[in-house]
Amino acid sequence: MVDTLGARAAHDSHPADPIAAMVNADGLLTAEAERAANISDDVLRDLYRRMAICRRLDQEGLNLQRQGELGLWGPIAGHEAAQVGAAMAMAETDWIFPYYRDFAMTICRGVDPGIAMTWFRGLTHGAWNPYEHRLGPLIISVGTQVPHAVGFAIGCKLDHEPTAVLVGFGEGSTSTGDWHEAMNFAGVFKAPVVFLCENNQWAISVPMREQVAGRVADRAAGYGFPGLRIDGSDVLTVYTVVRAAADRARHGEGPYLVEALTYRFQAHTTSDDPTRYRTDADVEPWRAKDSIARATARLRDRGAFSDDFERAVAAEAEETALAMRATLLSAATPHPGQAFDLVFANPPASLLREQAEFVAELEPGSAE
Amino acid sequence: MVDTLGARAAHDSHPADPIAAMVNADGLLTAEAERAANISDDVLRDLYRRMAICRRLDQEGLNLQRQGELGLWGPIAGHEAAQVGAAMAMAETDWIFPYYRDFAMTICRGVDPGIAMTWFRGLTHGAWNPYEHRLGPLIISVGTQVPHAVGFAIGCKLDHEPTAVLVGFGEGSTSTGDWHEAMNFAGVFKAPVVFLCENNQWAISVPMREQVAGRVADRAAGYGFPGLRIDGSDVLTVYTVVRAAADRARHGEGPYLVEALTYRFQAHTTSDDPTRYRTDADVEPWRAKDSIARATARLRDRGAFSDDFERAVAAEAEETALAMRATLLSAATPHPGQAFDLVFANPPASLLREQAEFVAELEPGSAE
Amino acid sequence: MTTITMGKALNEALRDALRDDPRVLVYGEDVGRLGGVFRVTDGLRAEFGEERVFDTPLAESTIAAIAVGLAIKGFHPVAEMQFDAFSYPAFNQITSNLAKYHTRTQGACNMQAVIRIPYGGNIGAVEHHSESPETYYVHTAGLKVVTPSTPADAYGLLRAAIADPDPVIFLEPKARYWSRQDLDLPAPPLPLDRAQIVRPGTDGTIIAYGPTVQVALAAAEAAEAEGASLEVVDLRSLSPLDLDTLSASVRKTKRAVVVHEAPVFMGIGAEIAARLMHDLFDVLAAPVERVGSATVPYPPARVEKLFLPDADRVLEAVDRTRQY
Amino acid sequence: MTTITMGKALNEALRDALRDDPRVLVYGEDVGRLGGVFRVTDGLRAEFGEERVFDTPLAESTIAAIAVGLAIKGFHPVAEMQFDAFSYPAFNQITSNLAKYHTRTQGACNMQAVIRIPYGGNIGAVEHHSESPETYYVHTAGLKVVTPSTPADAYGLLRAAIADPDPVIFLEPKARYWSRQDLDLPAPPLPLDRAQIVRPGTDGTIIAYGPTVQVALAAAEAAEAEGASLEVVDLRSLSPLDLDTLSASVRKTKRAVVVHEAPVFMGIGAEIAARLMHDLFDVLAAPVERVGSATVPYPPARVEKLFLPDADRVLEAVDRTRQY
Ligand SMILES: Cc1ncc(C[n+]2csc(CCOP(=O)(O)OP(=O)(O)O)c2C)c(N)n1
Ligand SMILES: Cc1ncc(C[n+]2csc(CCOP(=O)(O)OP(=O)(O)O)c2C)c(N)n1
Ligand SMILES: [Mg+2]
Ligand SMILES: [Mg+2]
Repeated sequence: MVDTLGARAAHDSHPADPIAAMVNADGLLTAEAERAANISDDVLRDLYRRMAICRRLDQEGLNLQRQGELGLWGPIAGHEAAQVGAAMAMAETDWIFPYYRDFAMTICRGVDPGIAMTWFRGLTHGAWNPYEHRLGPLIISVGTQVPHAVGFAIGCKLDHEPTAVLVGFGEGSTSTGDWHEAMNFAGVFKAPVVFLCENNQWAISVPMREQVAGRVADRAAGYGFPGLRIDGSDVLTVYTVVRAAADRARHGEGPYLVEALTYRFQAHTTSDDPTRYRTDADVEPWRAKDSIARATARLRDRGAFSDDFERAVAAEAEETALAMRATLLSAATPHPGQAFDLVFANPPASLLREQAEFVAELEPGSAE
Repeated sequence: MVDTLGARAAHDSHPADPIAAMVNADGLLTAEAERAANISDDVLRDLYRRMAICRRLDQEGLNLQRQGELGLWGPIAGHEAAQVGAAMAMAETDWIFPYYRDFAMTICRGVDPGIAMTWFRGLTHGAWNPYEHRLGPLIISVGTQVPHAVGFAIGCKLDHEPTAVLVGFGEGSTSTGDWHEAMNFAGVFKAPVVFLCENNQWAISVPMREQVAGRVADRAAGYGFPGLRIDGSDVLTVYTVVRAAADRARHGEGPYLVEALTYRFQAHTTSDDPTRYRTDADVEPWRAKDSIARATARLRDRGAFSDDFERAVAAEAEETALAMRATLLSAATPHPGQAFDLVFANPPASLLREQAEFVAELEPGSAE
Repeated sequence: MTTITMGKALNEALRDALRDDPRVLVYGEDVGRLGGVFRVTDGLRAEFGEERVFDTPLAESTIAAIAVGLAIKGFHPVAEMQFDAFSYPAFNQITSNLAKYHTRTQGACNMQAVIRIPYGGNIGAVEHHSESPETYYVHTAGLKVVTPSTPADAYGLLRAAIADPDPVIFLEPKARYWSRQDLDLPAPPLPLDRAQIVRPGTDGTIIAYGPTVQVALAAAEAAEAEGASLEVVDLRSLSPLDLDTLSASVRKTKRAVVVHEAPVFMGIGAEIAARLMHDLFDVLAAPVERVGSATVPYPPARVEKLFLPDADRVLEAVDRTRQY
Repeated sequence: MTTITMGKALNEALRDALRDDPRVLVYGEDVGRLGGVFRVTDGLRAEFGEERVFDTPLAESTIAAIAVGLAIKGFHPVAEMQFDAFSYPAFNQITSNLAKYHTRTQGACNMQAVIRIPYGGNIGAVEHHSESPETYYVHTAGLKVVTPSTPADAYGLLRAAIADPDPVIFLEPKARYWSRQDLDLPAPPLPLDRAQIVRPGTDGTIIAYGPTVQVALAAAEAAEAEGASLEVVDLRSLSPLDLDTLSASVRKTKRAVVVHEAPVFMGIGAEIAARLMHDLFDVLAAPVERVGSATVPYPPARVEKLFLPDADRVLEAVDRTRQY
C-alpha cells in the first residue's frame, strides 16, 4: 500500500542534479551525503526538539477545539519532519510562504504559538506581521500562495538579494492552475524558490492516485528545473535536501521542487471524519515511519540521545502547550470597527463614514 | 536559431511508447515507420490538396480584411501541416475542439469556408453547429477549450464509445492554469484525448523561451502519459503520429500529447505588427521547412506528384476562394433581436419581454 | 410525511434526479467517498456507482469546464464547489464559457448543467468559507441563479435546475443545511424564475432569499407583536428577478426592505431597490431600505454576527420606512 | 501644451512613474517588445530595461498573483490584462488575495499594485474583447476601481493609482484610446475617490464614466439645442462612489440618468439609482433612469452598436425623467 518511491526515482531524469544524488532509491539521505552535509548533533537535537514540541502543540490544538475554544484545528501530525526540516533549513533572511497546515513552520519562525492559534479561534485572518518573521500569512485558497512566493522571489532577484523563498503546499494543491502557472513562471524567470510539496497522500477524502496523474516530482522536468521525491518523514533528509536547494536558489541556479512523501495521521481538520474514507489499516504502515521515532533513532545511532534530553524536551513541550493555551485564552476579541481599519492603507472618506455609522449603531452611547 | 529538437527528445523518457519510436531525433517519421503506416499516395495527395486550398483561403482572408470585409483575420500560414494532418488523422466519428487559429481544421471538417468566415466578419460568435461537424466552436479565451475536450472525452468514456477527441492550442496556451488542470484530469481519468500543441514559436510578441519553461512535450510525463515533439511542418509525420495517438486513445490507453513544432509566418492577426518583435532573418530558416513544399517533395519521391495535379489543385483552391468570398459577402446580418434568442434554450419570460421592448424600440413600427 | 433537513432534501433531490435521468452526473471535490463536506451527496456513490458520482482533482476551473464538455456530450452534470469563495477559480470558465456556450453555438449546444455552491456565513468558519458571491453570477448574462430557503424549496428548485436545459448556479445557504421541515418527497419541482410570498402582510414588504428569509420571518413575527403586518417575499430566483411578484407586493404595502448577507454596495438589493423605486415611484410611501453587510472583506468568525443581518436590524429598517 | 491621445497619456504616466519611483514595475503579456497590443507601454522597455518592463507567460491568474508577491517585497507593480474578459482567469487572485491581503496581514502588507484593464466595446472586435467587467470588481471590498474619460484624467488617475498604497483596478476605456486633448504634462494627480462635473446644467444630471462620458456630453449638447440644460457628471471613481458630488448635482437638477455600457441588470447604475432615490426621495421629480446594455452576452461586432448607449437613447431617458 505504501508507495516506497519505486524504481523510477525522479533523479533518474536529472543525472546532473547533485541534490538528487544525495538520496537513495527510497528517498533517504545516503550515508555519504550525510557525512558530506556534516549536520551537527546539536542541530539534529534541535530538529527533534522542535518536532516534539510541535506534536504536543498539535495535540493541544485538538484539545482546545474539543473544549470549544477553537473554531477549527488542522492537525499536523505526520508533517513534523517536513515542516520543521524545511523551515529550519532556510536561512534567517530567507522567506517562507506557508499553507494552512504549516503550523510547525510558523512556530519555527518564532511566532508565539498562542498568537498563532488566534487564527483558529476566529479572532483574526492573520496573526503575525510577515515582515517580523519573514513568513507570509496562512493561505486557505488552495494553491494561490505558490505564485505569491514566485512573485516575491522575482522581487528578490530584481533587488539582487541572495534570498531564497520556501513555499509549502499539499499534493492536492498541485492540481490547481495556479500551481502550474507558478512553476512555469519560476522556470521562465529562474526565480530563487524552493517548492515543498507535503504529499500526505490525501486531500481531505481524495487519495493521491485520484488527485495526481503521474508524480509530482516528475513534473519539475517539464518546467526545466529539477524535482526530487524524498522521504518526508525523515527530518535529516528534509533538512539537508531543502538546505541544498535553498543554497542553490540563493546562488542563482533557479527553482527546485521537493516532494516530501508523508502522511496525515489525523483528520483533515476537526470538521472531518476520516473513517468515511480510510481505515486504520491504511494508516498503519505510515505509523512505522513516524518522524519523531526516526529522529530519535538517528540521534541514538550518533550516541546523542539521552533520557535526560528526552525528559527535558517533554517538559519544555508541556510548558509551551500551557503557555500557548494561556496566551490564546487571554487574547482579546477585536473591536468590530477594526474590520474597517484593515481594508486599506489609505481608506477613502466614505469608508470611514460607514465605519463611524457602524460603530455608532453597535454602541448607541458612543455616537456623537 | 531554429530549434532542431535537440538530443533530449521526449521519447527518451518513454522507451515503451511505440509512437515515440515512429520519429527520429528531428521529430520526423522514420522510413520504417512510414512503411509500417502504409499511407497511400491518394491520402498524401489529399493532405497536400487540403493544405494548398487552405493556404489560398488564408490569403483570401488577408485580402478580405484589407478590403474591409473582415473585422479581423488570423493567418494560418505555417500551420497547414499541423492542422490538416491532425484533423484528417481523426476518424469521422471523433471530435475536434479547435482554438481560434484552427481554420484549416474547420475546413477539413466540412464547414463551408464562406460560413466559417462569417465569424471573422463579426456576424456571429459561432458559425457552425458542432454536432453537424463534430467540431467545437472556435475558442478565444486562451486554453479554456482544453478542459472542455477532456470533459467531452470523459463523457465518451462513460458512454463506452470508441471516440477520440482532438484539441488544438498554441504553445502560449500551455502557460494557462486550465491547460494544466486539463492535462491532470486527462491523466487521472485516462480520457481519450489527443492534445495537439501547435508550437509556432510565438504568442503574439512573446517568444517561446520567455513563455515555456522546459519543453511542452516533456510535461506529459508529469501527468503519467506520453508526450512527443514532432516536426509540425511535415504533414505525413503529423498525420501518422496523431492517427496512432487517436487509435491508442480509442483503445482505452489514455491521453497523448503531441507538440508539433512549426512557425507562424504572418502576423498574429491582422491587428498585429510583427516587425516590432522579430526580423525577416528570424523567419527565414522556417521558410525552408514549408509544409507544402515538403509535401510536394514527399509526393515527388513517391512519383505521385504531377504538374496536372498541381494545376488542378491550384484551380480548385482558386475556385474555393472565390466561392468563399461570395458566400461570405452574401451572408445576412443577424436580426439584432436574435441576440436574445440565443441566450437560453428555455428563456425566462422576463428576457422575452426585454427582447420585445428592445425590438420595438429599434423598429417603432413593429411594436404592438 | 417526514421531517428532513435541507441537506437531506438536497441529497434526495440528487438521488431522485440520478434515478430518473441516466444522463445526470454528480461530481466535485470529496463528493464521492466522503459524501461532500456537508454530506449533501452522502450515499450517492454507493448507490449509483463511481461512474455517475465521482471525486475530481482539486481544480475548480476544470470542474466547471468539464461540465461544458459533458453537457455537449449530452450529459447533465451537477458539479459541486466546496465553498462560496472556492468557486472564484472557476470564474472564467463559468463566465466566458458555461454562460456563453449556448450563444456561441447558435443554440446548438445546451448547457444543461448545475453548479452547486454552498454560500453565506454564520457558521464560525475561517476565511473564504462564508461569502455571498451572488452578485458575480447574477450580473453574468446567460446564467440562471436560484437559491432555496427551506428543505421543500431546496428539493423543488434543485430538481428543476437539473431538468432545465440551461446552466444554473444553485446557491445553497449553508447555515440552513440543518434546518428542518415536514415534507412529502418527491416534492414538486418549482419554477426557476418565480418569487414566493412566504408570509402575507399589509404594512410593508421584506424581500429576502436563502439565509435571510428566516431572519425576515423572525422580524415579521416580532413586528406582529407590535401590531405591524409585514409581508415576506422569498426571491428564490436571483436571476431573473421576479419583479411582477415584488411589484405587486410593494404596490400593496407601499414599503420595502431588501435583506441579504452580501455587502449592501452592489448587492442584489441595489437592483431591486432601483427597480422598485423606478417602477413604483409614486406608490411608495418611503424609499426602499437595504440591510446587508458592510463594505469590508468578510470578518473573522468571532465578530461575524455583528455584520450579518438580524431581526433587529431588519426591524430598524422597517421602522425607517414606516416613520418616513 | 501638446495634443495627445489617451493611449499616449497613459504611456506618459507609466513613463513618469517608472522614472520617479524606482520601485515601479510594468509587466504583462506583450507589454515589452511590442509595447502592448494598444501600444500603451510603447518604448518603456527600451527606456527602463527588461528588469522593470517585462513580458510574462500567458497566465493572468499569476500575473495578478505575482503583483501580490512583488508588493510584499516592496515593489509597486503595474500589471496589464490584455482585454477585459481576460482578467477573469485572475478573478480568484484579485478577489481572494489582492483585495484581502492587507486585511489578512493586519495592515502589515500594503498591496500597492495597479491592475490595468482595457475595457468596453465599440471596437468591432471578436468575443471577449468588449466587455465591461466593473460590477465584478466594484462589489469586491478591498479594491479601489477607477476609470478615466479623457487623456488628462487618464494621466492624473494613473499616476495617483500607482502612488496609492492600495490595490487599484484601473479600467481603460479602449474605444477612447485614440481620443485627443491638449495637455501640459506632467498633469496633476487626481484623487481616486472623486467624481467630476464635466458640464454644468440645471434641468437634469447625466451620470457617466469611461466610454459613456462622451456619449453623455453629446446628448447634453443636443439637448441644449432644444433648450434643456443638462449637467454631466463623470464618476472617475467607481469604487468608492462619490455620492456627495452626485447628490449635490441631482439635488439641484432633480432628475438623473445613469449611462454605462455594461448590462443594466446589476450594473453600477443599480447602486447609483438605489442610493439617489433613497437619499433624495422627496427631492427627485422623476425616478432615476438607467441606460445600458441588454441582459445578453456581448453581441457580435456587426450588431454591437444597437446594444451600446448612444446620445439618442440617453436623450430618450432624459425625456422620460422630464415628462414624468
Ligand atoms: C481553491 C480551494 N478549493 C477547495 C478548498 C477546500 N479544501 C481545503 S483543504 C483541501 C484539500 C487540500 O489537500 P492538500 O493540498 O493535499 O493539502 P492537505 O490538506 O492534505 O495538507 C480542500 C479541497 C480550498 N481551501 N481552496
Ligand atoms: C485568457 C486570454 N488571455 C489573453 C488573450 C489574448 N491573446 C490572444 S492570442 C494570444 C497569444 C496566444 O499564443 P499561442 O497560444 O501560442 O497561440 P498562437 O496565437 O501562437 O497560435 C494572446 C495573448 C486571450 N485570447 N485569452
Ligand atoms: Mg494532502
Ligand atoms: Mg504560438
